[in-house]
Amino acid sequence: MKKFVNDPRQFVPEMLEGIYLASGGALKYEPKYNLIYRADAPNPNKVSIIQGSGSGHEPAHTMIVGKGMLDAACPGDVFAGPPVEFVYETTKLLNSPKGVLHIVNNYTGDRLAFEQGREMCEADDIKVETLLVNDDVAVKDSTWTVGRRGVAGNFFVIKAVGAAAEKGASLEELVRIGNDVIANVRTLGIALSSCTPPVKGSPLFEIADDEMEVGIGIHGEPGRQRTKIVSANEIVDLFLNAVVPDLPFKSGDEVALMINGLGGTTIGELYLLYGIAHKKLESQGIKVFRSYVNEYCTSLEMAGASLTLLKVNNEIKGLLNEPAEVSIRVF
Amino acid sequence: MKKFVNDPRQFVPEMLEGIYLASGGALKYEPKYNLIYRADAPNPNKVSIIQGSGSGHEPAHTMIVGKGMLDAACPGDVFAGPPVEFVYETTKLLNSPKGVLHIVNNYTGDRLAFEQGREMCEADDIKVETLLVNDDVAVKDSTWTVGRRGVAGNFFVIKAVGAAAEKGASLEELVRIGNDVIANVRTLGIALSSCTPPVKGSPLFEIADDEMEVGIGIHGEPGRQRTKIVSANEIVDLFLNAVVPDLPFKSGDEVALMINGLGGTTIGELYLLYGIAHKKLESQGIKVFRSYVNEYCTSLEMAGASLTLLKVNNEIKGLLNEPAEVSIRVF
Amino acid sequence: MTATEDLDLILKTMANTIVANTDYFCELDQVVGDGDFGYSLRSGFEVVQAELETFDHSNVGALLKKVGFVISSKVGGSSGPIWGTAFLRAAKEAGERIDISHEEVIAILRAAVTGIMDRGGASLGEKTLLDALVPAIDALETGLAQPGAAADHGTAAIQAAADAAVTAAEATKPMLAMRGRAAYTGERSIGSVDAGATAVGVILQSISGAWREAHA
Amino acid sequence: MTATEDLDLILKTMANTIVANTDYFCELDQVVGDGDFGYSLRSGFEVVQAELETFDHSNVGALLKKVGFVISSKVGGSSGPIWGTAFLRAAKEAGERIDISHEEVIAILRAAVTGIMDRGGASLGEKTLLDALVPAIDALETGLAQPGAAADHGTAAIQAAADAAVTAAEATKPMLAMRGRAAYTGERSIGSVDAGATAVGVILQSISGAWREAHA
Ligand SMILES: Nc1ncnc2c1ncn2[C@@H]1O[C@H](COP(=O)(O)OP(=O)(O)O)[C@@H](O)[C@H]1O
Ligand SMILES: Nc1ncnc2c1ncn2[C@@H]1O[C@H](COP(=O)(O)OP(=O)(O)O)[C@@H](O)[C@H]1O
Ligand SMILES: [Mg+2]
Ligand SMILES: [Mg+2]
Ligand SMILES: [Mg+2]
Ligand SMILES: [Mg+2]
Repeated sequence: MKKFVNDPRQFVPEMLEGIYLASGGALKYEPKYNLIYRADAPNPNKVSIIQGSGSGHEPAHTMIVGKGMLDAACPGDVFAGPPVEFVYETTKLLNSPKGVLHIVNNYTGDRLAFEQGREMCEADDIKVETLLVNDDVAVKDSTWTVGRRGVAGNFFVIKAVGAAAEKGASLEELVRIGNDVIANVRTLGIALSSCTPPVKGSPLFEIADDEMEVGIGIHGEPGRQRTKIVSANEIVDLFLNAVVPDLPFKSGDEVALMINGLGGTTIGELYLLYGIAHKKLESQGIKVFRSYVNEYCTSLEMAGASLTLLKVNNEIKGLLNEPAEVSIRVF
Repeated sequence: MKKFVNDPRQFVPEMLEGIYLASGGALKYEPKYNLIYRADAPNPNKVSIIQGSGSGHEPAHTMIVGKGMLDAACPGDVFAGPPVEFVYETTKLLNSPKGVLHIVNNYTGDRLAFEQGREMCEADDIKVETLLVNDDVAVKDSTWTVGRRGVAGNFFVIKAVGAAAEKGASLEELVRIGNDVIANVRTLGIALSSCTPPVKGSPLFEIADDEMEVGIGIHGEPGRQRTKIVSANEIVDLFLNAVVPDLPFKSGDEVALMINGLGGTTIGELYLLYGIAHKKLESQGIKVFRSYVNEYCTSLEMAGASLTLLKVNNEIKGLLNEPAEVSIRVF
Repeated sequence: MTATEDLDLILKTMANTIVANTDYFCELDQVVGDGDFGYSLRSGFEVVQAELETFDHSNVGALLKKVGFVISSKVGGSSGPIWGTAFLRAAKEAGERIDISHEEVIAILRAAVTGIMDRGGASLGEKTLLDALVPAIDALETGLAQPGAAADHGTAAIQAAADAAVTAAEATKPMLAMRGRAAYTGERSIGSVDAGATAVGVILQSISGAWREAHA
Repeated sequence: MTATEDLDLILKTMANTIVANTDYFCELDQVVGDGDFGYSLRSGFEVVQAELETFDHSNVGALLKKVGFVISSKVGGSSGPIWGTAFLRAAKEAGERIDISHEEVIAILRAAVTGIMDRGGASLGEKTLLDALVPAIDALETGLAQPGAAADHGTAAIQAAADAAVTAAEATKPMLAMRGRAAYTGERSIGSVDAGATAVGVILQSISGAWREAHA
C-alpha cells in the first residue's frame, strides 16, 4: 500500500488531528466524535451548518470547515457515514437559537444516520433542517430507487448556504437557497484507476490499464459503463453529453463549471479538461460565470475527474463570490 | 497511460490554454512561448517577476501567476526547462522600468536557459536580476557539484518577493528578500511511486510495491537511498532528521511548515503527516508560525510528499501574510 | 440459564463471529457495494466482545439497549442505523423482563424487523438483510411452536432458523438490489448474494452451534 | 559540392539521425538523468529536418546561425542552451564564408566546443558530451592533416572522428558525473555511459556513412 499511514484504523483520527493543528486556532477537534468544528461556533446569530459523510473524499468535507462554509464536520471512517451518535452529539454541541442545518449526501448510510440523529435532536427540542444533495447524473433517479448520489456538487451547496448563513440568513432561507442549488447542479465522474482504503490495504476494484469507468461513484461504485480510455476531447464529450441534457442546461444559461480531480489525477490534466469543456460549452451558448479546477471531492487516490455544472442566477452568483476561510488553501 | 490527454506532445499547450480560459480575463496566453502572464502586466511601477521551469510540477509555476505572485511563467515541456527564446521573449514582453526578476530553480537546463536569456536581454538594455532556488537537502552541496536542486521551497521565494513587489519594492530589495528566503528554506522529498511523463507514456523509474525513495528529485532523480516503506511516524523522523540539522533550525525558531504532495498522494495523508511533524517540531521548541498543506510542487502523479521548513523573521512573516490571487484556488 | 445469560451467549457468539468474519463480510460487500460492511460491524461488535461483561445486565431490555447504544456510537455506514435501530427496538419490546417466553422472543425479533423497515424503508425482496432475517424468524416461530421445543431448549428451532437464513440468503442472488449502495449498480447487482443477508446466515449458524453446545 | 551543400548533407543526416533515435537517446538519459534528452533534441531537429531547404543558404555562417536559432527557440532542457550555443559560436567563427578549408573546419568546431564550455562550465572528464566531441575533433584534425585527406574528400578522417567519438563515449562509463542532472546521482552515475556523449558518437557515425556515400 503506497500510503503515509501508521495504524490504518487510526488514519481518520490522525488526519483530523493534523487538520486541527494546521488551523492555528481557527478550529477545534473532539476526537470522541471525529469532530472538527469552528472555534467560534456555535454563533447564536447564525445557523450552524453540519456535514458528516464518509472520510476519503478530502478536502470534502472536514477541510472545508470555516468561515463561510461548514461550522462542523463529523465524518465516519473511510467511505462509511458517521455513527448516529456523532451526528447527535455534534448537533447538540453546535446548537444555535437560529437552528441547525444538516447537509447530507444522498447515500443510505449518511441518510439513515442523519435521520436518526435528527429524530434524537428533535426529541431534545433542537431545530434541525436537512438538505439532501444528489447531483450525480450517472444514477437514474426514479421513485423505486434510492435516488441519485451526492458528489462534487456538494461543494456548491455548502458554499452558497455557508455564505448566506454568514450574513444572518434564517434556517428557512438556507433551506430554500440550498434546494435551489441542488435543483440546478449536475455532475458526472469518470475513473481511470481504482483506490485503496487504508484499512482494506488493497484496491477496491480491478480495472485494466487501458480501461475507464464512466459514471463512477466516489466510493468506487460501478458507473454506467466500462470502456477503453479515449482522448481528452472525447472524454469531455462524454461528460457534457451526460450532464448538459440532464437539467437541461440551455443556450443563454450562465454556469459555474467545475473540473474536480478524484485524487490521483494531476491538476495539469484537470486544467486541460477544463479548457476543452469551457470551449465546448461556450460554443453551445452556455456562458461560464466562474471556474473551479481543483480537488473538491475525491475518492482517495483514484485517478479520474468529474465535471459539474451549476446553473447560476444573481443570488447564487453573489453567494459564490463571497469569501471563505477554510483549512484547504494555497496561501 | 492513465491520463486525460489528447496528443501527448500538445499536453503543455492544452493545459496552458485551460489555465488561460479558467482565469476569466485575469491572465493572457501567448502560445508561441508557452507564456502565461498577468493581463495587467507589465506594470511600470512594479518589478516584473518571471519563472520558467519544466512543466509537470503544477501548480508550480504556471498556476501561480497572478497578483502577489508571478507576473509570468514560460515553462518548457514536461521536466525540461524552457528554450532560451521563451526566456528572452518573455522578459522583453514583461520588461518594466523597475526591472525584471528571474526566479530560477537550480537545474542545469533552467540555469543555462536563463543565463543565456539574460545575456540576450542585457544586450537589449533590459535590467535583469536572478534568484537561484536550491532548497533540496537531499543533494550535498559543494564547490565541485552542480549544487542543490530547487524544489517546493520555490513557493516561499515567489510568495515573499511577489508580495514585496506588489508594494513597490525595488529590484535590489527583491533580490535581498528572495535570497533571505533562500538562505532559510530547506526541503526533503520522499517518493512512494514513480510517474509517467505524457510523451514517454511509461513510468520514469521502477520501484517495488513496498519501497520508497528518500530524497527523490522532482523529476524522478534518484535520492539518498531506496528503502522499505515505513510508518508515517518514522517517515516524519526521516524528514526532520534531514531538514532540521541542515540549516540548522533551533529551539526558539519560528517556522513556516509545508507538507507538499508530489501529485498522487491524498491530502488526507498530507494532513496526517502535518500533524505528526507539527507535534515533533513543537516538542523540539520550534514554533510553527503558519501551515501549508497542499500540492505546491508536484512531480506529475507521483505518490509522495516533501517537507519544507522556512525560518521566518518579522519581514518574511509579514510578506507570507499578504494576499495573493492566482489560478490555483479553492473558491 | 437465565434470559440474560442466554442473551449473553448470543451476543458473545454474534460478536465473535462478526470479528472473525470481518474480511469475509467486506468481500461480500465488495461485489456490488463498497466493501466496508465487515469493518463497520466490527467497529461496534469488537466493543461488545471486549466489554460485554461490564454492560448493565439487570434485565433483557437494558442489555439490548446498551448494545444498541454501542452500535449507534461506533458503527458507521448503513449498518450503524440499521443494526442500532434493530437492537433499540428489540430493547423497547423486551422492557424490564428478566424472563422471556418463546412468544416474547418472537415479538422482540419482530419489533427489531419493524425497526429496520421503519429506518431503512426496505420491504422483503429488495435484496437486504431482511430477506434472510424474516424467513429465519418465521422458521424460529414455527420451530418453537413444535411440541419438543421446550425439551431441547429450542435447539432444533434455532437450527431451523439458521438454515432458513442460509437458504434465504442464497436466494437473494437473482434479486435486483433496490436499497443501499448496491442499488446503484442496477442490473449488475443480479447474480451475487446480498452481504447483509449472508452475514445473518453466518451469524445464526454460529449462534445455533453455540446454543446447542451450551444446552447439550 | 559547395561548402553549404556539404553542410546541408551534415545537417540533414544529423536531423534524421536524431529523429530516428529519439527513444534511444531518451533511454540513455533515463539511467541517471530524466529521460527527456531525445525528446528535447527532436523538438529542434525535426524543424531542421522539415525546413532545412527554406533556411538562408547564402553562406556557412548564416546557415549555422539559423540552426542555432531554431534550437534556441525549440529545444528545452540543458540541451537547448548547449547545442544552441554550439551552433551560434560555430556560425560566428564561420562568418560569411562560402568556402571552408580543413583548418577552418577545425577552428569552427573548436569554437563550438569553447561555446559549450562557456555556457555549461564543464571541463573534459566530467561526463558530458564534450568527452566524445573533443576526441572526435582531435581525430578529425589529425586525419585531415594526412596526405590523402584531400583525395578522399576527408572520408577517412571523418570515419576516424566518428570512431573516436564512439570509443570516447564508451569511456565515459567509469566517470563520475559532475554536470547536469546526472550529477545528482553521485556515485550511482558510475557504470553507465553519458547520454550526450553517446549521441555524439551515433550522430557522427551516421554523418560518416552519408559522407562516404555522397563522395564515393
Ligand atoms: N435500506 C436498507 N434496509 C435494510 N438493510 C439495508 C438497507 N440498505 C442496505 N442494507 C443492508 O446493509 C448492507 C450493507 O451495509 P454497509 O456496508 O454498512 O452499507 P454502506 O457501506 O453502503 O453504507 C447490505 O448488504 C444490506 O443487507
Ligand atoms: N554543463 C554541461 N555541459 C555540457 N554538457 C552537459 C552539461 N550538462 C549536461 N550536459 C549534457 O546534456 C545531456 C543531458 O541533456 P538533457 O537531457 O537535455 O538535460 P536535462 O534533462 O538534464 O535538462 C547529458 O547527457 C550531458 O551530455
Ligand atoms: Mg460504506
Ligand atoms: Mg529534462
Ligand atoms: Mg458497504
Ligand atoms: Mg534529460
